[in-house]
Amino acid sequence: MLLITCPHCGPRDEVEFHYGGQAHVAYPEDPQALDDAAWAHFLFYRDNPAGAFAERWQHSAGCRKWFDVVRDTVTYEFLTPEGGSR
Amino acid sequence: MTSRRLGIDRSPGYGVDRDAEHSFTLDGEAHTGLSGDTVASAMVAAGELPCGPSLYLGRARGIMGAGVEEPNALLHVEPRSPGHAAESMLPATTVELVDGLRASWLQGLGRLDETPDGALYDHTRVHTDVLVVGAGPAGIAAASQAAASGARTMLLDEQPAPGGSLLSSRGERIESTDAVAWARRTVDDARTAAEFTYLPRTTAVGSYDANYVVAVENRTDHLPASERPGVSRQRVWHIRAAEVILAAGAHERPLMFADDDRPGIMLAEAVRTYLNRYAALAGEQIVVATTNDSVYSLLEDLAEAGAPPVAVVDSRPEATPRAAAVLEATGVRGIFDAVVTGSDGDGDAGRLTAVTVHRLDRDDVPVGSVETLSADLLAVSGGHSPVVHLHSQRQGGIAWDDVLAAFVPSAPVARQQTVGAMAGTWSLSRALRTGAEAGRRAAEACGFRAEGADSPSDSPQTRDPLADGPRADLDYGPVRALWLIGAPDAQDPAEWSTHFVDMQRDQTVADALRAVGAGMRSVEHVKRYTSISTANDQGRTSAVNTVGLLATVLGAGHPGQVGTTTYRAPYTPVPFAALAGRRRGELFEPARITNIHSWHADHGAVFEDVGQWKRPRYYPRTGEDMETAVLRECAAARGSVGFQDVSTLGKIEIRGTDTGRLLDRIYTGVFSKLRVGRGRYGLMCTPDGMIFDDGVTLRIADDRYLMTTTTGGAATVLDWLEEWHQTEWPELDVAFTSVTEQWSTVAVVGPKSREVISRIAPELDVSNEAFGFMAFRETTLRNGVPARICRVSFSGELAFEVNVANFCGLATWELIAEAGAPFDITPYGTEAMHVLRAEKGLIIVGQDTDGTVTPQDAGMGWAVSTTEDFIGRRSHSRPDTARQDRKHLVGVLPADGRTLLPEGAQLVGAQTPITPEEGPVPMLGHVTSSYRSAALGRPFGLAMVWDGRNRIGEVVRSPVDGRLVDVELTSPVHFDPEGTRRDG
Amino acid sequence: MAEMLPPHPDFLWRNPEPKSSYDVVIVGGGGHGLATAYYLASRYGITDVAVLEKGWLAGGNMARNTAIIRSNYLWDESAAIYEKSLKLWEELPAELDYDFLFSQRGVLNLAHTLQDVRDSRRRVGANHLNGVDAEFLEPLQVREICPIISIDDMIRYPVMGATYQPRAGIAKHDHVAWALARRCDEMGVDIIQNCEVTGFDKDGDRVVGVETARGRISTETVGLAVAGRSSQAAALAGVRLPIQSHPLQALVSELFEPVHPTVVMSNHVHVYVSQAHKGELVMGAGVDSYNGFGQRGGFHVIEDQMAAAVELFPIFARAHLIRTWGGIVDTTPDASPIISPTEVDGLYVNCGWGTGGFKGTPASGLTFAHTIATGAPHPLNAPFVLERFETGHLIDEHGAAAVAH
Amino acid sequence: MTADQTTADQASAPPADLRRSPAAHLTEQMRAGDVDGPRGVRLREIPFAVQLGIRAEPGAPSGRAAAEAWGVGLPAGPRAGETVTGDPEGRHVIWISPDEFLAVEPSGLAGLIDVRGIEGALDGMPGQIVDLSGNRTILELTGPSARSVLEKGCHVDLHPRAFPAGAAASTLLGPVQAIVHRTREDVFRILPRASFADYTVRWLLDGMAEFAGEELIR
Repeated sequence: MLLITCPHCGPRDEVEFHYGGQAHVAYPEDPQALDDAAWAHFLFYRDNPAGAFAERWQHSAGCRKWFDVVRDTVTYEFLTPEGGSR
Repeated sequence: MTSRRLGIDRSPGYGVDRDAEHSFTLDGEAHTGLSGDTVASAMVAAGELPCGPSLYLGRARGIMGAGVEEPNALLHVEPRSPGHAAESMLPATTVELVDGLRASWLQGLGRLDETPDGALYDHTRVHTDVLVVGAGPAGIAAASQAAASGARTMLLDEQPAPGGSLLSSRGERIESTDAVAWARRTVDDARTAAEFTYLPRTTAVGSYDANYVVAVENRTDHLPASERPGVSRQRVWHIRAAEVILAAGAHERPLMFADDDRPGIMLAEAVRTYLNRYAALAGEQIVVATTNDSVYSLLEDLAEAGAPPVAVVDSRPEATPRAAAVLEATGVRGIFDAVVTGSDGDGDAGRLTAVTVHRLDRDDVPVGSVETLSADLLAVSGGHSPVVHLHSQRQGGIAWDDVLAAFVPSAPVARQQTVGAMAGTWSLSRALRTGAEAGRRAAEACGFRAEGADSPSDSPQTRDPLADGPRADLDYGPVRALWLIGAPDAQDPAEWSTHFVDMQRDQTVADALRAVGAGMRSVEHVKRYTSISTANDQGRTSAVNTVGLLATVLGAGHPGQVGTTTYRAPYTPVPFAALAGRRRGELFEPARITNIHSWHADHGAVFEDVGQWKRPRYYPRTGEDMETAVLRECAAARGSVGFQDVSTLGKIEIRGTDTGRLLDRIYTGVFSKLRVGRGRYGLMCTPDGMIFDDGVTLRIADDRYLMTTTTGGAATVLDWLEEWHQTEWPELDVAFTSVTEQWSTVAVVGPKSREVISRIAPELDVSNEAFGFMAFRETTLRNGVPARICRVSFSGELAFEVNVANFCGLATWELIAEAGAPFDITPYGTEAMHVLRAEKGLIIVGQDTDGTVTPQDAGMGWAVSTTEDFIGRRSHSRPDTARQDRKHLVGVLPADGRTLLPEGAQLVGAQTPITPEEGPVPMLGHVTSSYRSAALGRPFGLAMVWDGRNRIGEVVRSPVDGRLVDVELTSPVHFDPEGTRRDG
Repeated sequence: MAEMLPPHPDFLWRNPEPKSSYDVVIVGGGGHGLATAYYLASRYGITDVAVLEKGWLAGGNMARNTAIIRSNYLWDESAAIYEKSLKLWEELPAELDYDFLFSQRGVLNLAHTLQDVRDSRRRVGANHLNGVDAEFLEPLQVREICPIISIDDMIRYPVMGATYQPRAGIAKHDHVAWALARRCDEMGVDIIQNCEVTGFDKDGDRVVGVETARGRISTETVGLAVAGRSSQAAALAGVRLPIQSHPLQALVSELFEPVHPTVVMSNHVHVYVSQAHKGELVMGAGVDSYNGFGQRGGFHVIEDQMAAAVELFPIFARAHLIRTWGGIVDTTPDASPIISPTEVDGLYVNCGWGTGGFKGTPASGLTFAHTIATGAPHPLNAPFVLERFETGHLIDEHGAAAVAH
Repeated sequence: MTADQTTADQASAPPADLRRSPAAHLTEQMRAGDVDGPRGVRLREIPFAVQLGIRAEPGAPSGRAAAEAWGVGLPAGPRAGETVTGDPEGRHVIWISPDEFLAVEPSGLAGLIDVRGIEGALDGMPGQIVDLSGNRTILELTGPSARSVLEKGCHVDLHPRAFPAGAAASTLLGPVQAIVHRTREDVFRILPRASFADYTVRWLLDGMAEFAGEELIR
């Protein structure tokens, strides 16, 4: 049960959150302009580091806000515990 | 057998009440014990050490430990209270005696009770500043300091009383008083602090990220059987602690020698525990075998109890000062540079009768002539292993300390400290000092200052044992660890097949060596090859011994170079039922109900689980089966009027000047151009282009929409909207609020629905001209309830949806029932709803679609914008997605007009031979929905079929119950394709 | 007295020093890597093979899974490869001359909702036509197969039926790995433990060697089979994979007299359970939500499955959890594996088996060996190449509501 | 007449005897579950409270307009140590997120509150005010053991230092999402959504049962 610091509500148990995978993956400005390979990379390819990972969480049982954090995927330690609100 | 229970003159008996006797039966035989006894201590006091035989080899075994380390003595325990289930398998050393207890020995295999377990279990979630695990001297000292500071402090301990190792001691004094009394008093004093919680009989079993510790409390098993309504038998504590102090103690290791498993061979610390805590003398002719000084306290205690050992066999070359002093004081014979190499026993129970002793040469090899000592008890100490489990579970480092001959914590865990024997501190005074310091430090870290602590404590965390200077304070003296003790009659360790390493798994040195011989070098491999350390004692007596013998065999410098296997939660076994807690029966998971639920139940509805919701599936009348009831309900809706509780549909209010723009991206269709006062059906796709939800959205005002979603999709869609808005398009002026439960909604469906609506909403002009399809109106119902009425239809019939404030749902339902009575208005459930919509070829997301279906596949290209760049659009032009011969939604009609195709039935070509034994049979698709139809007078269905739209008219086949049924592919719209009924 | 498991062979494998070059290097000494080496040697005659393992052999997911074997998958492509796998399982004990306790005790996949029932019937129908043994059972039939399961109507999610695959079952996972390793070793394959691959040498777009903790090894053909490290290992060669790694936990109880004769899986309430040969209950559930390489997950996931287990199997109330652990599963967007060439010549990847890799071990090894030996996919893994993510021709096993694991 | 103009009276009070609150069917069980004394705990439903969902930022004009219309300022949030404003027995506002609030009037004076007028307060501004009076119900758990009952499944720290009277949080209670509002030291209001009220009451009653008996001595 991770302890995740919601930037708005403070530290809460993991079960209150919904995981959102890699952060900072923007929806393409003009999807129609992408070729199939580029679109496939947007749809399906995400970073998967063993170590520091910028990722998204939503405080789904609380304020329902999405936020980004950097977490170590090996130690599970939050490296930016305060989170950055989006 | 004579009683081995000692009087107060011979033993303090800290843990038992000599005046309170309990009767119990073991394997059907009557026994007595004292209040405070475990089953094991009662049997030791009765002079009966043997327990059940060993798992595979059937060797006689006896009680070997006094706590959770016990590998041999396993019990099946009959229910202790009415309605409880029997205990499958528990160490006898952990079962507290209660009057009337009935138990039997097990042979390594547990037995599950088929009786439903009526006992209660619960969970609690608490937060604390400081959590101390273990109420031994170090833990008590820590907790007492933390509590005195005002910090919220919790102290957990597996035993019924505080004291830890002190409960096994005798004559120990702390602060000029008896140590056990000190422990009790200190904990009692701390309990006067408002923020202190002491939990006895509570074992911390798991330690997780961010100081989340899971502990299990035994609450009632030690109490007389009684009805205790609402009181849980066991409670699982979920503790989030700012600071954790682990003071979990250490376990003694046995020695591995030939026939080291006889009843009568017992850990020295266990012998001492039985003696001092339970006033039970485990033997009369006692030999002690050791590699360290810890046993000399036992020697003193035995002497004081009037039962001095015959001899102590000590591996070390000469007596340490401590050993020498004790031997002199007690007159016990010390045999140094020596080792017990074997044992003898007799009788069926194989109780120990003698041990053989050899001298050791410099390479730990037994040499010289054998000496045989008669003995009925051999107390062994092969060293001590700190209970590093909870530390290690948090990835805290451990390292081999060659001086202590133990794996000890070497690298700290953030916001955790380890103290006492667990940190390799055998010395009482040092444990007390470091414990108190740890308690102060933890409190300070939480912003609390202990009284009398004049300066902030320094902050050494876990020390590096290898760098820790002179070790003058080591109470256990130097250790001469012995991992391979030669057998008198076999030189090759590979033949040592009675040197038991893991008693519970019946695994020996020979077994471990066999693994090495097979090519295995990793302790993980040896563990798996042999199963050593995998039993429910979690290898407490075997794991480090295995590492030690591997290190010796492999020529590793010391056990640290072999390393341990990973320590895994739980520390001690936890009943499944305790972990389930209250999540059983009606509390297993919420059943969501609508405001109208009671009416449905009262009218005999059969319910269907849709997500967490309970929805009426159909309402059988007396004598009706589902088929009859559903045909009747459908006929009513098509012939006159029916009504359905559709309150479960998701509803989301959306407001903002950019709402239309947002919806154009979220839905495949265009919503920005929807007129105020009207609704429109929409489909949502994932970025991958697949349908994931649908529903009708109303435009209430220029900047205000009300979206409806599927029942199961409500939460997902709201999250979806928030996610896109918050993370991709925060610039859009939109806001969302779930109003699913703000509204109760009743669908009124059928040719007579307009008349029903006109009766309940007299102020409303319900004519088709004034109130067209997909329009909605606000009005006040005849009974004064405000309502929003929409003309939407999921059946092809003239239909209305009446929305009222949630808490008016039942009254409104009843109003509709009354107004519809002249038309024989009929309540219908999800099954009839499914039939009615399928007759019209309308999909149910999640039934007719499965996450691989695009709008085009579903024949809903009409709902897809060709101009707006909605989510998923780009995916529709990928090579595979753009194919024209993908699976399409079609209708299916069994050619015989009678057969009801099972939903899920596969379809194959008419000419395709059905010979799966010769290889896969090509399939055309499958039936997604299938029903009997009152309107069509025949069964029908929907299907997803490869290139289906271009096969309409084709007859294919479906295997049904072992035969092949001809099935005609048709348009998905089976009923009223012209849509003549929609407007009544 | 309980019966001991059959003894292991006296000798399993050598512990050789790595040579300076091999025809083929398999990275990853887990089940899939060993099976690949085994089939390369036994079916394709390629024996100059090194299997490089960074830790101890079969110490990753092979040591951590719940050992369920079945082939009752929905989609044709999945059914084909998993059914091939099951047929190989049926041959392997004799072929490897090692009793790894493959027990075809059947697997029940429970249905708890009407949609579960539809999906189950659909899958059974497809299985029949694909030559996979399967049947749909009504609740009473479920109880005949597994008498301890509760089919009480009053529980929150009553059992509404199940699919049953009689040929499915379990095996002893460690033993499978050792059986493969022993044969590989006998055929001359070098199994090299404690040999982490730290980089790839490339000549243009071709792989020409691997850098390891024990020195450089020349090779022009490399197969990656490193579940739990797939993204990292591929990245060393500059290859990006559509993989996300998650913790997956499992657990066991103490040993019991036999009570549970089959394997039961319930996706709806998230639990699956069998009773292994020694007598312990072996259980698992779903993955933890977040990316993680820590080989551990959240305790709430364990508690959830305990609640489900006690609800479904009231007799388990007083069974005890004695050990939990976690693996790292590499998940793909469509919950189907990737067995594929890559953009780097000579580099092949076998990954993304999610929670279901154990059962796929033999077919994974066979098709990967084929792909490596011939440079082109075997018909069975042709659908499972990386191109599918561009064309959109996914094999979407979660979309199909098929059962995980 | 456009739909815009007819935007309803739906929030004005319907006839009282036609309303049925989400936990009404459990009234008897709640009464029977009451425990008196030093370990006491009682559960009751506060039905038909007026509740408005507000989506607006406190500092923005829409936030000010919403606060003015309701008559109570919007709380600044947990970071500022303010999660509830106003009088818990009268009009108050519970913080949900930086731009989401729940305005509550527990006394059931629905007819006296101009919900429509308040909803209109944001005309011409972004944000949202929505009548949510039926969306959640209010369960009130009172007594010395109330905190212990909640701790059987509440994920937030309910210690008075962390969660004093006057605090509220959106969290999980067992498996149910709920707002927990501590109005006094031993009075907690739990606001589950209406469909979860039945389960939540049963869950609470089950958790209360042990307090009717004697305390187990540790």
